[in-house]
Amino acid sequence: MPANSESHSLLQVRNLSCQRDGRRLFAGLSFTLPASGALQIEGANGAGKTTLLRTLIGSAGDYDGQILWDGRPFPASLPQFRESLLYIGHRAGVRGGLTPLENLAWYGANRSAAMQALEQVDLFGFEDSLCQNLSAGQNRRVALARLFLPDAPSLWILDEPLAALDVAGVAALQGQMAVHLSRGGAMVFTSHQPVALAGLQGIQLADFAVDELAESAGGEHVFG
Amino acid sequence: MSSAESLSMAGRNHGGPSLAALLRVELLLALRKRADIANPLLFFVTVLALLPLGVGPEPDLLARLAPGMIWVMALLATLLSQESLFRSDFEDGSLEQQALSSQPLYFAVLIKAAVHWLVTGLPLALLSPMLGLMLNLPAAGYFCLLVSLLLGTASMSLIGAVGAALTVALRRPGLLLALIVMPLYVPVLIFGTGAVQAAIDGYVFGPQLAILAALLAAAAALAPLAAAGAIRISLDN
Amino acid sequence: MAWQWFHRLGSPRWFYQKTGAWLPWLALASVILLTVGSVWGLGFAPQDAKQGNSYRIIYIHVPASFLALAGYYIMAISGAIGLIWKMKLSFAVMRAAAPIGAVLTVIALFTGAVWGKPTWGTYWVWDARITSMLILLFLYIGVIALARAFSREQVADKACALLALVGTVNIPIIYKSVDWWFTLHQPATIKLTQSSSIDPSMFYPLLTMIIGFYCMYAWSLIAHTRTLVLQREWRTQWVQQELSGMETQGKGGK
Amino acid sequence: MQFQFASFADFLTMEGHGIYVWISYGVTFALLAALAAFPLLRRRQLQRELQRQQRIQQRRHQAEKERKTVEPA
Repeated sequence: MPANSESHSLLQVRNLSCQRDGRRLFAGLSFTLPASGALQIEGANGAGKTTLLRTLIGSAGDYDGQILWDGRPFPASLPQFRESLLYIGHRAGVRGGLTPLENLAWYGANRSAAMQALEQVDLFGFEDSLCQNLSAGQNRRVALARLFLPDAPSLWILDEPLAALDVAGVAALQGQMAVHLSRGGAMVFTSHQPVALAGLQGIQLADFAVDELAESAGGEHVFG
Repeated sequence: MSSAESLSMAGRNHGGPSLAALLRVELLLALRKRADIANPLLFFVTVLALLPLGVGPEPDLLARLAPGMIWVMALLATLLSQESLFRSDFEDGSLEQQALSSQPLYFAVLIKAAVHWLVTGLPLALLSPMLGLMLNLPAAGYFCLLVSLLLGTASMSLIGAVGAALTVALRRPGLLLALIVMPLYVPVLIFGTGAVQAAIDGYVFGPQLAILAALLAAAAALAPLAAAGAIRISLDN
Repeated sequence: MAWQWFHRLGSPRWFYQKTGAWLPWLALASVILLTVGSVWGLGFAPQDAKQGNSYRIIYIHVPASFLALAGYYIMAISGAIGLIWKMKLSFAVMRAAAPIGAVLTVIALFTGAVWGKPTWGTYWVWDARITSMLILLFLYIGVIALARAFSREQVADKACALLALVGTVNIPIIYKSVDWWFTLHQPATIKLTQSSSIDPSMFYPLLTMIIGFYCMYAWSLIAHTRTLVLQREWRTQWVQQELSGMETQGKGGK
Repeated sequence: MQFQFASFADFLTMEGHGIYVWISYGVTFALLAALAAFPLLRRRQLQRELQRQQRIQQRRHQAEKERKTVEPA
């Protein structure tokens, strides 16, 4: 499989550097994510994990370097990219005014698939109560239920998916991640906790941090 | 009836819900927050009830003030309700999800503004003849008041959406939103009150209503574009 | 070639070093032109037949109104350039243009109001021009207030640029509608400034003042942008050298 | 072209309009002067801020050096 992966890379990042408020968070980041590949991004708070994810989904414009989806660079390939993207960010994307079932329907699930997914995240029986009346952990699980839908998109980008989950929840999610990889899907995620997945790549953002003092000597960016 | 089922029946791909589904969800959400519908209306009625207490009950004076006051209060009621237009969606992350969907954000904004108009502008306009009665508005003005408010509040919902999108990432945008949006409301206010005044004075008011309709068309074309851009900027905060 | 020039112009450092030499000349030009124009307009231009000597306010009211409006477009265009090409410098120009434009609008409003007293007998008349100026002031204040509300400069830049662009689309509509509203309510009696033919002996001092105001505007815009550049490029070595270098040369802070 | 007023006093009063004219010119030039002064003041402020930070950094370096010379002893 590794021999094949280079030829069929889904997401490719070349020499990426991101900045926030004029401060460079990291530079020279490169990686390749093949089909069935999983990548865990690690780093201290403020190292730029969320900024990296938001750059990968094309929401943050201030970056240097190249991001390619299916061999074609951003931003030309963004529409196709977003067709196959499932992103769950720090804000889960669950509407408080809707029930879990309606929320999943908004993401395109039919009723039986949604019920099944909710059961897998242990929300059976809550499908018709408004999400604003559920706890924070339950809301998080409504968002994660999207991962259990049968026609989930092929690339998952998840910001701290394991946070606020109990032991059973973590096990179920890891199981679903493995299922997704076996289907040929790929994922990038951040996590403070170790995740048990076969073939998991890891990136330490600290390895790509920029030395502020060296930066200030030549530091002059015209654009961005 | 299960709304979940009807939502998914509209069909879609991974890109996002269809326009019809989007409209249905927005309506559902708006109808579930009844206080948000009632508050602008109550504000509208209460403030206009205070007007005679402030300026005195003489019928002639009230009749002269009526078109302008009803219009200004409709403007303020729209403005006050606008702050929450994108707020909850921004906070729960669904706005970000919409920005990521392959469905252009333009339509999402357009639908949000349309639903906002359905639950604020439309009831305000329908209520305005009653307030006209209380303020002794001359009989010739009622039809024009109703039509001008129907057109004008729709434009204001759209224009206000730009301000709401620009300030959605701020913690307390209330007064700032008013400051940004009010100057942009000026043309709508001028032609709205101008139409009603012309109708009361017995002149033709068709041209003013036509201009209001033209403003609405321009706002429908351009405002969602600007608001979509503003949402992308706000999401980057 | 052209692109390279554009690229260099976009560099805050290049801008800072290049414009330093222009400032004294612009300052000199604006001081001379404004002094000559004021003395000419106040003492040597003939009296207006209808309005007497109060019309001499025209020599500051008209240039200030001109630039207040032009300044909004300058602000919006630099904002648009910033949004499209992600050029840092043009955002700085936009942010610098906002307070300058607001001050010019205040000048136009104030002189208009004071002029109104001898002309109409009251300080404030809802004259079309003055009302439009007032709304322009609100538009400026909106941009400034929005800029202050954001904690992150990058977001503030983009949001202000967008708001300025929206305002630009609206300004012609607002002006037309206010004009229409004014003719509806008050059939024009005396307008402060008539666009009809103006005598050369009155026009040349006005022209001098307009050019003087333009020089002054250019000077202010460049000077304000320069301080914004210093503030924003705070971390870079050249700014720190620039600031501490001034110190060793003595008090040459001008 | 000639001076339009008979005397300097006439120039000041401008037949009763003087106060409006002079107030307009005065306020305008005061505001323009404020506009011109702002960048210069701001620059001075930035300079002071830089000096302050440089002092802090110097102090920190010195403390570091002292600590290093003390440790081996």
